[in-house]
Amino acid sequence: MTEVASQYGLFGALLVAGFIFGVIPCVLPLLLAPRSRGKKTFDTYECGVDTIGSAWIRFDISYYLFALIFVVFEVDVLYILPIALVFDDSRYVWRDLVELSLFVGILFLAILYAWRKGVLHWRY
Amino acid sequence: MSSVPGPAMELVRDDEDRETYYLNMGPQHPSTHGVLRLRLHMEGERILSVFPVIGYGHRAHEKMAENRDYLMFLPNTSRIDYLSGMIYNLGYCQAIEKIMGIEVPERTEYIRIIVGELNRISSHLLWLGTYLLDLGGITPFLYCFDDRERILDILDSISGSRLTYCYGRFGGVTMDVDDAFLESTAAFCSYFHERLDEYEDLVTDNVIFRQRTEGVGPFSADLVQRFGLSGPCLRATGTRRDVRKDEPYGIYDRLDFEVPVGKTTNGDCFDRHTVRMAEMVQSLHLIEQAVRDIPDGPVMAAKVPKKIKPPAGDYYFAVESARGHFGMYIYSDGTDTPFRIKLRTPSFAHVSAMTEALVGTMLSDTISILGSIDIVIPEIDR
Amino acid sequence: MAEAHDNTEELLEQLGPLVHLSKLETLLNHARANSLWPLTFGLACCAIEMMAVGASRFDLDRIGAGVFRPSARQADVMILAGTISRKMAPVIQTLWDQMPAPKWAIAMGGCTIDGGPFKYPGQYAIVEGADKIIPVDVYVPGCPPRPEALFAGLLKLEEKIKAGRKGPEMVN
Amino acid sequence: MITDELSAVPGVSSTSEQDYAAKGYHCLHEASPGSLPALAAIFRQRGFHLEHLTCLDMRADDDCMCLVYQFNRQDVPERHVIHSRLAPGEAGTSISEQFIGADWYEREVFDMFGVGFDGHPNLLRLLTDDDYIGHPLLKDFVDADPQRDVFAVDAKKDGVANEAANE
Repeated sequence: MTEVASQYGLFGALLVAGFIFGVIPCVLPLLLAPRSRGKKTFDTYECGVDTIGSAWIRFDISYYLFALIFVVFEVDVLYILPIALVFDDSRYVWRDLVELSLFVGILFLAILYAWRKGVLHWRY
Repeated sequence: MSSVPGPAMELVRDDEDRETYYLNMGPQHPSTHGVLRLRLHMEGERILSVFPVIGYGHRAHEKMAENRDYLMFLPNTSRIDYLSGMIYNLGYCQAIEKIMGIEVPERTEYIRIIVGELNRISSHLLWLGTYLLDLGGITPFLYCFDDRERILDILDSISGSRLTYCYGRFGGVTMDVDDAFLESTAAFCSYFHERLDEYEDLVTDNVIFRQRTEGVGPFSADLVQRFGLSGPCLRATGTRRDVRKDEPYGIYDRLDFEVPVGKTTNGDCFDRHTVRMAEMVQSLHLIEQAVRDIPDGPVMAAKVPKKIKPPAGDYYFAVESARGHFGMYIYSDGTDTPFRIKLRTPSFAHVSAMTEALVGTMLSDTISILGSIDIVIPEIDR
Repeated sequence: MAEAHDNTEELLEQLGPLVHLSKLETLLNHARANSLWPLTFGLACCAIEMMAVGASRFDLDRIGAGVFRPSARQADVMILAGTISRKMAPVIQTLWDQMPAPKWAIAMGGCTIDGGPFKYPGQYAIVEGADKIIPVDVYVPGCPPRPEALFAGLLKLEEKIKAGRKGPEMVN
Repeated sequence: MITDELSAVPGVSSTSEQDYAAKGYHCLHEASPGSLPALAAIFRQRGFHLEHLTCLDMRADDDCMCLVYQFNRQDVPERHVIHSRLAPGEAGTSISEQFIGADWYEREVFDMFGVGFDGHPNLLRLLTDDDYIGHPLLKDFVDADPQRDVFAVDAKKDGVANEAANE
């Protein structure tokens, strides 16, 4: 049982360390950096002049589809990193390579499908 | 909201309109080449209408001309279009010389050709570097500026400044050139010939550059006439018009050079690029001829009136700057201070043409078109 | 400089950090001095010389200041290169407000020092001097200043930062 | 040269050839402001373009504001300068239908000299601030406070001072 508990303990420690590692760079500047506030500091930055009209408008669908294509590869990278840790046995090098390229290939099919459907062609 | 006549009628956006928005490609923007503000009315990536707001670089050159006498206004002229400062400076001198009928010695004419064309090459080099920076290519900027520094060294050695020259005087130039200057100029010309071929292979035949410029922003002959464009933008549409050929000043009529014209006559960004590259080659020919046959002799006219008092009346004199037809409409009332000097600058017409040329293009093409017409802001706002 | 800004108290409030650790701050100052990110902000002729400083021969990257940031939100130093016209003054003021602290300003060229060649009795269009609208750290004279002069100005600014100046204190 | 066709337009009072070598342009015309659109239409058909349009503040000597139009061909140089005299306060007529490029030149003349243009689509100031008071290139222009504190939040307040100074 202790075997499993230490596993979870390790995972918990990793989680906490990751969280702290993320929070520190955000909190530290609040304490250490000087601050300055001017009249226009919190206005949106648009080349130095005030913005005209509101930006709450209906954007075209192609922006959304482009974002989706990015997400496909994002997920792809998310899975490749842990795999790289696991596939370290030198006897099955070729098997690992095929498995990995299969995985990436299937994801790439999604891109080909989007490409063929004309998502990349900017209509508007 | 204002409305601009013609097809670029600005669509006034009322509040219920949830499809379109305004975007300020504003005074502080990396690809407006200075403080030009374009108020774009856009839908998605497409531009419905453009309303350029200028005046952020207005420095009152013309009011200054009315406060200065003719000689005191001279240093100011190279700050109007600081990329072709030498051409503007010498142009102003040639204008006053023509009005006052001052004869300039032969050697000075040749010197003016050499430094003027060197200045044109340095301006085109800066345009090439920043245009490719706009299109995303970072390294050509460094190569072009490296070559440009060589030209600035040559011009610096005789005029003392790198950018805003005051090398011309009424009746001649301030410093005579020595053999070292002529040798370094000749060395630069031979060096720069292969360099231009390199640029041709690296840039002109680059596939991405072609896709971003071919067919982008074509200028029709009608648009060119209604806005009065000049310089490389006009020549890209196929009209062979150059002030150095049509209204020759100095000794341009004695030297032979051609006026390059765009290959395809729809005057798009790629044509403007090829015209400027060919112009650099022509400038090199001009410099080589001038360096070869420059005679000896004085560089300042023998008799120059102390006080310049042009006879009353209005005069017009134009030179071909790197951007196009730069003209000075001088109205003199006989005193030594000009009554009015109107500076007719090429970029003023080019930016006003943007109200029509950018309509319907995508934002990335807008940056490509704006970069291809090579504007200098104080020249627009004066 | 104080009287030129008497009505700008509400405009710019400059606060120091909450926690003061002197040794750490000297370390931070050295880091800030050697990684100045200038704002691409060319107004007129001096902008060309600023580009020449950034290009291959004079190469700002030798002192870590070559990263030109177009957006004011990511810039440390505003190099005012060129004539400030009256129409441009509020824009510069906005950009200065929108830059995060610590921030510094270099007034490059005669026009930003006191109007330079465009200062004459009938002048109606320019602001004579950048310190009328924003607090300036280093003045680089010249019209335009040679690239070496701007380089010296940046080195002078680095000295100033290492000496512990968070930015031009607004003495109100 | 199309001078005969131009002088046929009503309102063109005089046409005179000029010595191009000394003056830099070929032909000078005197025209009334009303006849400008007609002249512009002729220039438009003949393939001319508007080179520039400016104004001379001649209220001191012969009490008029003189608009100077300049047209030129794009293939063979043939430069025509048209002087069109306006009483101080009278407005010119806009030629932006024929030459849309004139839109900006006219806005600049309005901004700098205060000469309005009838039929101009959006006569705004071109170079100075939109709420700037006064027309700087007039001979008697007085800037009330040349280096007024740029923080003057109330531009209208010192605008009134500017206007008073220019009365």
